Amino acid sequence: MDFGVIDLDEETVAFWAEVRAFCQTHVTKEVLDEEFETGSGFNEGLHKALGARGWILPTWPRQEGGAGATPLQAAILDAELRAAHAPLITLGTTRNVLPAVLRWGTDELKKAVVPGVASGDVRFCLGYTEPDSGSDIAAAKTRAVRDGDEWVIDGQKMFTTGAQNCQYSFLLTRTNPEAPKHKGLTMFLCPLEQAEIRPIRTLGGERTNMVFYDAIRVPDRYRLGPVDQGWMVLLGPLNAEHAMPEDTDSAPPIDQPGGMYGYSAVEGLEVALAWARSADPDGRRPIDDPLVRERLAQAALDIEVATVSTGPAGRVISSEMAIRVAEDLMDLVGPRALLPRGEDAAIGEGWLEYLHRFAQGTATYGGTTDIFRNIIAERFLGLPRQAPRAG
Amino acid sequence: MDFGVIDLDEETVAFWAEVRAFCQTHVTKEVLDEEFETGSGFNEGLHKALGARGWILPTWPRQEGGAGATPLQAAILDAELRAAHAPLITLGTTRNVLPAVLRWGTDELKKAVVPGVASGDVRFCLGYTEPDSGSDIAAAKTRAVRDGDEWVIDGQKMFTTGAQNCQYSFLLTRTNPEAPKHKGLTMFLCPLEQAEIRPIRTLGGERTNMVFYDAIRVPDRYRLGPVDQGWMVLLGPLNAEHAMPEDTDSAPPIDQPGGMYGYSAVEGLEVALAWARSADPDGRRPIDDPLVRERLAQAALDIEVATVSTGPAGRVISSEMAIRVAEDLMDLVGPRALLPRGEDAAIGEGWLEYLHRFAQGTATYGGTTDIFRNIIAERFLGLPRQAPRAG
Amino acid sequence: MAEPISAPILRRADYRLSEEEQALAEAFSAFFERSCPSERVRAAEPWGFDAALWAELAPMRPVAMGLPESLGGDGAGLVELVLVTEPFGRSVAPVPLVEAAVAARLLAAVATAAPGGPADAWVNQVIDEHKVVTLALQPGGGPQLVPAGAVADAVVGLLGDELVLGVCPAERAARRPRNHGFAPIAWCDLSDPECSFRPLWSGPSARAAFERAVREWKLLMASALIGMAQATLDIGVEHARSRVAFGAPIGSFQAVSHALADVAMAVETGRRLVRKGAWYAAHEPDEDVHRVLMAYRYATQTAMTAATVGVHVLGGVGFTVESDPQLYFRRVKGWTLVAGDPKAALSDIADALFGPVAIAK
Amino acid sequence: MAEPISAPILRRADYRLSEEEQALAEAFSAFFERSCPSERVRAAEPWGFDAALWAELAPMRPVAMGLPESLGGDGAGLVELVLVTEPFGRSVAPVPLVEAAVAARLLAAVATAAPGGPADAWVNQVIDEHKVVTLALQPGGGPQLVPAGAVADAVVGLLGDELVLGVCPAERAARRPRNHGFAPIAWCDLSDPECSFRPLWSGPSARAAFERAVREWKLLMASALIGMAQATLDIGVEHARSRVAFGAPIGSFQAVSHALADVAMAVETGRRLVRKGAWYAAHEPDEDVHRVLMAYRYATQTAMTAATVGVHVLGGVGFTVESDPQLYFRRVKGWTLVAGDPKAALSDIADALFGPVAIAK
Repeated sequence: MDFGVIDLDEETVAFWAEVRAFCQTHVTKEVLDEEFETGSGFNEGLHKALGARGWILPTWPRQEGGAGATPLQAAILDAELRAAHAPLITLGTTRNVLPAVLRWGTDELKKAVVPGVASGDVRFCLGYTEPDSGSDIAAAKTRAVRDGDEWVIDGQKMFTTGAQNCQYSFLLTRTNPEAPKHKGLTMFLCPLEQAEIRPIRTLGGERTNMVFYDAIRVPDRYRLGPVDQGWMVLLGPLNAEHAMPEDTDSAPPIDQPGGMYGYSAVEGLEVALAWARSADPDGRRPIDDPLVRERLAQAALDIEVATVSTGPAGRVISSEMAIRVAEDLMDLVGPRALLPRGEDAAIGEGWLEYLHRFAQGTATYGGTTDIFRNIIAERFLGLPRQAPRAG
Repeated sequence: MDFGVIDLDEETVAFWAEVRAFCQTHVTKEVLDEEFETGSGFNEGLHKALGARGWILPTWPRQEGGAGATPLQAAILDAELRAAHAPLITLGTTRNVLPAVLRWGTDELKKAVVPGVASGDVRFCLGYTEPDSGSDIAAAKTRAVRDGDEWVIDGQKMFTTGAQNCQYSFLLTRTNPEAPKHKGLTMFLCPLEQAEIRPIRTLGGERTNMVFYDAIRVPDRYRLGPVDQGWMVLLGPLNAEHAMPEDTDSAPPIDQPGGMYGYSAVEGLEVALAWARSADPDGRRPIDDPLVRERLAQAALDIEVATVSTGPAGRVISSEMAIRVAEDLMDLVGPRALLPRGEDAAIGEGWLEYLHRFAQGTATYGGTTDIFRNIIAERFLGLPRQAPRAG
Repeated sequence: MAEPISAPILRRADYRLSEEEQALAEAFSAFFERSCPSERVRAAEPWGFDAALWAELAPMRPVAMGLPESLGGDGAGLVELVLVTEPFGRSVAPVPLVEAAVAARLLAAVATAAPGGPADAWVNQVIDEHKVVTLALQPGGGPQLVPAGAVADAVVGLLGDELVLGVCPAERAARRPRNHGFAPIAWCDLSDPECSFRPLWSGPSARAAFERAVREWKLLMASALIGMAQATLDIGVEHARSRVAFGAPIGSFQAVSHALADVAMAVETGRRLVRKGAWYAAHEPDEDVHRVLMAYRYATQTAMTAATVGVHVLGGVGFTVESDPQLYFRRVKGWTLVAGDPKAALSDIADALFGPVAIAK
Repeated sequence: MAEPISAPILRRADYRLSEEEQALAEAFSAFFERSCPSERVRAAEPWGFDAALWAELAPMRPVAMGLPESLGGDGAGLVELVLVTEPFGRSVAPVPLVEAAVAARLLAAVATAAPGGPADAWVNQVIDEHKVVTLALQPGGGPQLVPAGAVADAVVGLLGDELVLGVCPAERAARRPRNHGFAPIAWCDLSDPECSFRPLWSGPSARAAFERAVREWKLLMASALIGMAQATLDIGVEHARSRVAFGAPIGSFQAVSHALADVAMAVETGRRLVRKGAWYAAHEPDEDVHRVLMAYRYATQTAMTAATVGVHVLGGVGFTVESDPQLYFRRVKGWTLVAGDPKAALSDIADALFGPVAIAK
């Protein structure tokens, strides 16, 4: 056990200062305003500025496009960018897919895309979900049919967040419809030029996409891993997204407030605390009311619980915490909490109003909380698999 | 809609007074002490005193052993007995089974048992659950095999509450092990003389029983309904126990505080309120503390929610309400709430301590709350039946 | 002040609707279902008002019905009004029905108790011209967000012990903030000279009438919330029946079916609380006021849970703006928080049930 | 006073046990598993004490280990003690381990800061003779229920600003009430002349030491509660794997499996809260005291939920006295409520995080 303050060497202190300066320069109010407007989770200038410093893959050696950063420095970078609300959804999906490209891609493919990933010119999005398959990822129906040295891909994907800003989709296709559902899948790093991208907007304000693959032709070199063994290829990125233990254990052991999805609730509590500490014209402060104190303390406890949680449990706990905290703090703060960013009288620049909407989505990202409970019941508790028969 | 005060005619007012006097005479401290000690849900003196007045079946005509009471009077009787905490579990199971006896029993059988039911000499208990089948009632394995004009019954039942005070068990047996599980069952009004009864004690302090039927022989006249069609015979009492709508709609429309299982929480709130209104040596009353007020108000709201709830939902809501209210009021009242009935310093004669234990069982009686949620999902919402495949 | 419970209470507990009540509920259900599909709700975003819909609704006299016959109303009351606001909530119609109905009843109370003032004319305008008067829910001066304030022809509120009515000037847009629930709320200050608030009635009766009006708002909103919860439940059930995952309709998974069952239980129970609250408020007003507060508190929780479950059951689709559950999700919070923290109802319930807090010795 | 959160906090978050810590946890797990099956817990009902078990445990020095080496202890601290009280809780062993460990540490603090008083001898008796000293959790005079009071050789408490120690007379049985948790609680009054309370230490440091001791009790109890929750989870999982209903193991129904998954999540997370709280309390005592309170509050809820789920998953059997979940159900509430309303921890957390309430102007 160790929760001590980490001694920072000079280099790391300097790195930290550099990161803060970077955020001030590149994560400007304009960038944030644009992000609140577009919800795209991406800003090209910011992304390329990260690439220019080697911060897209910070722990990689400089000669490979990284910054030679220590894991601790990389964690500082991520925490600062997150605290600054930098729009980095596409950075996340790109990083998530990269190990699969490195593991399964041909040398030719890697040579073609990896330097661009590091520089920021090449980005990846996730092409799993379809209109008829969400949490049940392996039920994908998008077809890939071999035609000589090419594949013909036909199908439709939902929720391909960032597709409009990416060059490739990490695409799940069905190559053998006769095989059991996990045995007939093949993965591609599918170029997006030929695909048709249609925007979808969310309650949380994010932009995501439907992507139509209408008989597009993809050379075989974009295939990742063996034909019909796509599930194996997919598992790495999927487990990372599902926060399975092997991944979290390798992360730098830094106390991250709020856990996986709860960092936005941390800011919600700060907003509510600032409100509670403000005196009304009669000099009364909400924070002196026992009922208010108890609810703020409960929110702080909820956030701390999410902070210490980990793995799939952390996914569920931090998501449901954010939903609960958003709802209760909004109630506590009252009518002005209804006003969104941009309204003069909004509390905390409308953060609670945003959080209340945004938090809902976290219960679905990368599989619903129900799926994560299944994972915990089956893989951690050894309970029998649930699989209902239709009525 | 009508929630008005019911105008009582003179006869009903007199009846009410009679009931109150009866409770004072027959539901004495000794009776209650004995019930807390034994947990048997039955007191022979009380039960026979009820029978003597025709109050076991109060709405039946006097000449058939009833009291010719109106449904309103019967409801008053039940409410007063309940408020007095009269131990009436066995009265409840007897009444629950009687309609099935009347519907399916031969004239000979009815003649033999019904007058005794009315007088209090004959009581029925429920013989459904087995060691390997609880909520899945139809999985019962207790065998009944025909042998001439008799049946040989072999098996074991769990949770036959009141068996030690009953003459008959409303017994679910399997007569055709080859048929689908709902199609090979037969019901008996099985005399208990030959059965071996072993007590089981519960967390709530109740006594229930295991009942062993070891090749006992039962004449065919004790069979209820057709062979192999026991499920149909069972459904009436089962639906009544499951509070399916047809039953509650026929009950007198009287506002019953706390709903199906919540009446004990009503008393819990009264105990907590009395505590909260008592001043400490410095003159401070808990009820003047905003945090205490909020929790008491929440308990009152929870109880009112259970009061208005109905049907299978009422089962779930009132049970889970009682569990929640017991837990929170116990916390609120503090250490002295730990002391049981009989300890001098106990709060409210240990009612919260008892309620906290007792309430747990209500989530299982007559099928778990999970089963009731299934019923709501399937029968009321029309969702497909859940039926998992083993992993 | 009543103890919450003592046994046995000899009151009826009959939640069934009479034939007339049933007909009324069905008529308004049919209207909102026919006239206000979700496309129309979307079309009224972000400002939350559809003047044409209000005009279509007017001939059914949903506001006039709640006023006394002596003033030209139809003499119905709260029991009938909750039957109207439930289908209204079910469709989240972009019309200020709850505010208009409640404020009109308050004006009618003034016109009855203190005739000869401006309330008389406003009652007529409400009935004949379908003008919208709304209610400022917070007593006293200072800026507050008033529900339907952005579309109301007048605002009634309580300033000190005085009921006042004002007409805000034309540059209303500046006062109309964008908001979570896409509701036509507006900033209003009862002491703002620009809005020319005029006294209607003063004294303890005026204050009591105002407080009753706020409770009536909560009651009618509670019924609307139950309607909103029913709607999201229906959407979720429909989806759970048809959507297949892992080889089965998702409604066969208890994670889905039990969540929906919990909502169904709460909706049905909440509806009964509302009806009971309405009956008491109509027949025994100013007594047992905790019933309305209980119905309101439970309805806010039920509707919020229902909306959250609705969004969740629909999965990723539920989180898109094209889905209907999110319409409800926004409005459950957006329509109610304007009345302040819904949990504060518990303290109000405590006051009603347990009496006031003793002064510290 | 610290803000709850600000980003990024550069602290390690390493919950892993060192090899020594792992060995310690395993040794005590093995002891309790071997020496205290549930039959032994039942055999100690209703008075909740097994003197033979206490004697068997003594050679492992679970109390002495938490005392400084300078006083004859083993120089371990809270981090190690929570590793001991978790398996203790898992077996709900009928021994006063939490109280004895905490009170001994308080006595050691007195013996260190103010040597020469009776605390010195008591520390020796605790170490050498395995005497049980317990802690009266409520400061001040008047009757209170003291955990382990019925089996303790002495009681330490705070009277005014003075730490006092008393030995109650022999007719202890009269003071020992039956109770929900079958715990050896006893009535005790620090101002009762019969118990001959004598001063140990006084002044602000004495008060601070007392308050620290109460927090330590909550910390060690939090760990015990996590052990109790783990035990009921394990029982529930085992049952859900084997019990068949409707043709399948009940653990394949999400109503069961998700309830157990929720408990599993809370147990693991609660364990991490406890360890983090213990680390802070050991390394940065008197700062961040909210962490211990958070661990305690979360552990009380987790253990109560786990026990309720455990009883429920076992169905009718879970409700019988022959089942093990009910052992935990009784003790979760019975062992903790003696410290007062667990929800009050939220107000304490608020005081720690947000500072004191301002005096009304």
